Amino acid sequence: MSSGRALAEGFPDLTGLPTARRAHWGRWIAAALILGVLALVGRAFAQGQIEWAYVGRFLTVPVILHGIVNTLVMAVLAMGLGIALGLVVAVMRLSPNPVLKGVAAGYTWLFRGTPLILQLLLWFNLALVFPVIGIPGLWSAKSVELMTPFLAALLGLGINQGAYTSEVMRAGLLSVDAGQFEAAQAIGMGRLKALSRIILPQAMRVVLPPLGNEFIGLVKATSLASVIQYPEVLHAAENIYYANSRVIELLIVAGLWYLLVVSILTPLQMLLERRFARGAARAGR
Amino acid sequence: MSSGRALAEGFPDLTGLPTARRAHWGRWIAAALILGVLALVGRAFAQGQIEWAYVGRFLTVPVILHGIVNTLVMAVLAMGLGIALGLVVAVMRLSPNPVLKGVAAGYTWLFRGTPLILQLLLWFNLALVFPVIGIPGLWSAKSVELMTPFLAALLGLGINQGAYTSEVMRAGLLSVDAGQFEAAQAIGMGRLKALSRIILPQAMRVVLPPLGNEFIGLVKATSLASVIQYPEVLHAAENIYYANSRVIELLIVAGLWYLLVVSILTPLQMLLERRFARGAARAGR
Amino acid sequence: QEAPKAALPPEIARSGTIKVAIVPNYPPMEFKDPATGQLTGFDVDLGDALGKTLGVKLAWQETSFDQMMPALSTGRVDMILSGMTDLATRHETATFVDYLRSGPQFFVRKARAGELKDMTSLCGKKAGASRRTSFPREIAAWSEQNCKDNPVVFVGTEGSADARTQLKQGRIDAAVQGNETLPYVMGLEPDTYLALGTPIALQYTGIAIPVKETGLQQAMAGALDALIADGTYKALLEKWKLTENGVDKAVINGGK
Amino acid sequence: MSASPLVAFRRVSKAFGTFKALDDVSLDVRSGEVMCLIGASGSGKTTLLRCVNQLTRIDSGGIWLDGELLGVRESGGRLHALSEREVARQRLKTGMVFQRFNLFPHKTALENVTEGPIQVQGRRPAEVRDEAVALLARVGLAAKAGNYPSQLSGGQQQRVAIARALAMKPQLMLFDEPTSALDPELVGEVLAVMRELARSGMTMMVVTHELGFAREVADTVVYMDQGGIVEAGTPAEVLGGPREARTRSFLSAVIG
Amino acid sequence: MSASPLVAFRRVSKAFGTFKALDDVSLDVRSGEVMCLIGASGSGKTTLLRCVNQLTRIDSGGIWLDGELLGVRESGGRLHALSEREVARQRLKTGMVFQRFNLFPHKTALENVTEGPIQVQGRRPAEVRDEAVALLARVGLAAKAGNYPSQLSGGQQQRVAIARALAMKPQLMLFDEPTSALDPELVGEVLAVMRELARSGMTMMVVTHELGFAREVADTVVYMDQGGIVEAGTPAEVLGGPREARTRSFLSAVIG
Ligand SMILES: Nc1ncnc2c1ncn2[C@@H]1O[C@H](COP(=O)(O)OP(=O)(O)OP(=O)(O)O)[C@@H](O)[C@H]1O
Ligand SMILES: Nc1ncnc2c1ncn2[C@@H]1O[C@H](COP(=O)(O)OP(=O)(O)OP(=O)(O)O)[C@@H](O)[C@H]1O
Ligand SMILES: [Mg+2]
Ligand SMILES: [Mg+2]
Repeated sequence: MSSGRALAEGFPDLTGLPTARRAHWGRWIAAALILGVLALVGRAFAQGQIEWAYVGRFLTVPVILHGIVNTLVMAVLAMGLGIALGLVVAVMRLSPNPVLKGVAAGYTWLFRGTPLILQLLLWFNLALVFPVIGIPGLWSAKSVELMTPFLAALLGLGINQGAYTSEVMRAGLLSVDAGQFEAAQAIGMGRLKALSRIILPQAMRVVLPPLGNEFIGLVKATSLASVIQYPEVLHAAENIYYANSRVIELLIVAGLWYLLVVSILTPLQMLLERRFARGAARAGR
Repeated sequence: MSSGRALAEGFPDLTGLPTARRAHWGRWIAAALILGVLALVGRAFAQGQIEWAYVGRFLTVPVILHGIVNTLVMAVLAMGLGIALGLVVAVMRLSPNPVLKGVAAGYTWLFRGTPLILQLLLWFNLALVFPVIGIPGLWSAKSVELMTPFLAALLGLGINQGAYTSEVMRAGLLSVDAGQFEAAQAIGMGRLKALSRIILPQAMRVVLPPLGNEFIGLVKATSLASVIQYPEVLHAAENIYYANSRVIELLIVAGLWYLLVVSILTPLQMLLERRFARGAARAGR
Repeated sequence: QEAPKAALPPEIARSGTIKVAIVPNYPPMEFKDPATGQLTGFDVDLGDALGKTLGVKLAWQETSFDQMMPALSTGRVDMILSGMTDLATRHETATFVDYLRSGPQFFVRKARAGELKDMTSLCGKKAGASRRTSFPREIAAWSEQNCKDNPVVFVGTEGSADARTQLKQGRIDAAVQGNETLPYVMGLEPDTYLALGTPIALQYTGIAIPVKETGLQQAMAGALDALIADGTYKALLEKWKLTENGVDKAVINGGK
Repeated sequence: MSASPLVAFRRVSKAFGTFKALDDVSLDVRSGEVMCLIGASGSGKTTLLRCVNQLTRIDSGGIWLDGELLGVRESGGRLHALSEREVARQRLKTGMVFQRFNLFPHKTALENVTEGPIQVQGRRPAEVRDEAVALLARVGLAAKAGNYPSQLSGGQQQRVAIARALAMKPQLMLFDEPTSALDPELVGEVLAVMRELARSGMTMMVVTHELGFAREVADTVVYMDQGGIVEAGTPAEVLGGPREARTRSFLSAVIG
Repeated sequence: MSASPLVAFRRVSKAFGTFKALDDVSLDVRSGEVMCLIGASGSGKTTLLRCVNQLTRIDSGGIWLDGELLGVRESGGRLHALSEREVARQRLKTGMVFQRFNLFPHKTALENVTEGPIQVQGRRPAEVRDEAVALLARVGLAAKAGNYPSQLSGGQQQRVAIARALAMKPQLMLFDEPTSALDPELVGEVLAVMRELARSGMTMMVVTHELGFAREVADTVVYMDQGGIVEAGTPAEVLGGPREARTRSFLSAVIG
């Protein structure tokens, strides 16, 4: 290329020289160290006082399999309840009515502020407060009969989850452009229809990633329901180790199952996210 | 105002008429119903088989106070460890080295995927795997002596927290404009200095709100450390109800303390957030 | 008098302390005084007496039930003295020096005394007990023998306090606890509960010591025999209302 | 002006806080009339349109559409606000086109058009679909029915928005600066659709800065300033020879 | 051209994927020279600057700054990349001003300027502060030292950015379209500072579309196209009577 100016001498042409790639010694040493430590830890685990035979034997016994099914059933149902509640509460918080707003804020505060285990125990032991539940004159039932471990776990986990989900939902609703609500109103939609058909599907994009995290958290939180005799996988593992004293081995069995479930959920979440990104591909806001 | 055109007749002047405010019956009825139900629940709790005298008596006994202090100490220390780890892991995940990247991703996957209680028990029972810990020839100690409930709880909670925090940190680092890193390089800063002085302080704005949530979660998760005898507040409450059978009452005591802590943390978080919003007040991106 | 002390493993003899796991959730065997937070109970008194006999101090290590056996395996503690039932399934990890006889016993709410008069009236009813114990199996065995095709429905609870909470709500009809704990529990909430019939099985409660620590086992057995001989043991039984449950002599691995 | 107007504003005022966005406005829009509203930013043009569509509620005065008082009912010398359902019904008489399009991003062009008739008017999907396809063809987008808004240019999006509003068969179309968010080369295609719509006899209120369009298509041009109507008349009167000094200075600035 | 140039590019190439952003560029910048780079978008101007500052690493050829080869060391017939630390040291010889300012938003104007000298050069804070205040005064912002970037206009921010670069006492200042992110009324104040800087004898490479500035201040104007240098010479030569057709068509398009 002609630059129209004479160039100074004394600067050699380097184009022919090969460039030696700089070895990132530091990085590779760090990586090697980490791998080494991992290998050591692995070896120690294999050789330690943990009897892997027990882990293998109990990994697929019926009680454990039944437990993991129960865990999943509970997590799915509680998440459903949590999403429904979270949605209602999020809408309440955004409503102009101060009472609804206050109740919604109070709900979030109370249930996020107290340990889940306490909530589970309170639901399970509701009969201490309400021996009988019902609509006076119409229908009533003894609370202990109504409040099975299943129902208590569902209420405890679901209502607690609702408090967290309401915050996620609120952020999601706020993320949708206000113009969308006006456009829905302009074609004659009421509040509810606009919410369900226009606002929510768009909010899902923002809501799904944190909701995925919440669901993974909930799968693990289900283990707390073992204190109220809900037969989830940790409960099953405990029952086995109370009998045979193989505490760590059985906990590893439960841990492996949780790990499997979480590993399956992550790609599922991706799929759902792609589904709700419909039309947003190149929105380029 | 003159419009320059004659106006059609037959449309009365309404400006004099007062407008009756539309009563939002639906909303107010909903609110009244909710308040009514709350009142009923409150009354039932007051009259139920819960002995509030016990709640009052045990709310401030030394063991419980000691427990809540331990809870807070552990939560703060574990959060510190979690933040340090989370930061390192987040930086590793963003590094170009595939081994570091893989190790970081594996860490997040493993510790987010397994129940915390399993992690706590494994740390506490590390002696099953490593009876003796040390640097060969230099120093060694029996694991059981080293791994006190305090240390096991700290490692278990902190390392688990690190897995969650790393994701938060990663999002925070990514949120800072790439131009900031270039500007730091342009004035001669190395990677580390740019990270600590330029990138991190800006990432804090994005990182703090989720970190606040994580910390509240951690305060409550500390209760799991009671299985390895860390004397936090739930453990203290349990010890009391084992002796006097006042299960629900003592759980309510613990719940009230948690609620108090969480209620104090929220405004603290606001304060910190304001501190790190320095200079961002009217950035108006 | 010198014999049991001589059997102590050298390491313990040197340090002068024995580390003992204890789960203070089983009054009157062991619990924390709600007023003071102090560890107390029969096991605590017995342990201290044993220690005195052996000339060592007992270092009590509070732990959780799930954590007791691992603590023994990892050497975190030297032995467990925490109202632990001597079961054959546990002999793989521990050898038991038995110091009490006890038995799981049904109890019900006094309010339902008219309806639940004797043990067989529990057939077809719900009975709860801590799932951490051997009681589930014993209830099943008893039901098998006495109820035939109308068996007792077992409900596993998180512990005996939880079982009582459920009994109070009427979630279960009867609860089962070791009979050594019943007098204390009934004293806590007078006029609430009623024991039903006799214990449904006989078990030993023992000090769990790692299988290979034979020296410690001998020392403990010897010390216990000494306490039985000099009357200290009897006094402790009386103090904690456990006279029904005493043994005549230390038993090794008496459990089935 | 013998026939009753389609829209009648009488002494309409609206304040945001202390700021008067509309100040005692009275105005008639005849059936079939195309009215262009011009004026500086903040003069109240958007607010006027939004009041017809009840996205904004007026403070005092009255707006009649097709003989019906909007948003309130008079009874006993007081005005009573209508329910949300009644307001939604009244909205169906107007179609609104927004400056920023506001298409539903998660629905295709066709779904955007069919959403209202199917979901709000409850009409048969098959029938609505056919009409929607015809409408999209009318705005020149027959080939884009399956595209999502993000796959359309700004001009195409705005034309879909017009089709969406027309699908509800409104008596009055409201346009709020329909071209001002568009790149210059896309303005023409939207104005062409609006021109065709005006020719078909639709009553239209159009807020616009496109004076050429106003001159060519409008029956009436209304100049607003500070929440009031300063001048209204034929394009020739208002744009050609404005009587008011404020109008003149505005026009010279815009054309300037 | 007897004195050795401050910057020398020799056969520099850089590709992003298959796209050649710089294609065999050779160029000298003398000490004290003000060089303006012009050219269409994508012609490689930014890339050229970034290679001098080593924010972008070149593929082949060499760049010498103050006699030192940048980024690599030659030994044994091969080139060896320098360590991060050495690169950071070489960067200190240049100061960079970005199009989008890139001020540190969490630091005040003064802190932005002192950050480098204190943190990187490790100089005494008190001394650095005094210099920084003087620098801010030089760019006309003495009164704004305590303001955060968000409290400054774009033009003020860019002047702080210039002060920040000058604080490191560089031998060469690089400007990448320093005024093109500014509102027209703010461009002048930044150009004034640059003009003053040029007059003070600073060597400068300036990518700009401000042909007026180039004509007035530049010693050399370089026109780039498709990653190569098409024409270089005095402003009169390149802007007044370009030899190349490409340059002519570019200039006529820019001047419009
Ligand atoms: N929801 C609101 N809250 C407060 N003020 C408002 C609101 N909507 C409009 N305003 C104010 O009312 C005034 C009139 O607004 P309007 O949008 O009607 O003006 P416009 O003539 O459409 O102007 P433009 O050409 O900028 O769209 C403006 O000053 C605006 O700031
Ligand atoms: N990091 C990168 N990765 C890929 N392509 C790049 C990168 N940086 C620059 N390019 C490409 O290299 C070409 C030259 O870019 P450069 O920024 O140097 O142009 P420029 O002359 O500064 O243009 P402008 O006036 O738009 O700033 C462009 O086509 C650009 O897309
Ligand atoms: Mg407007
Ligand atoms: Mg550029």
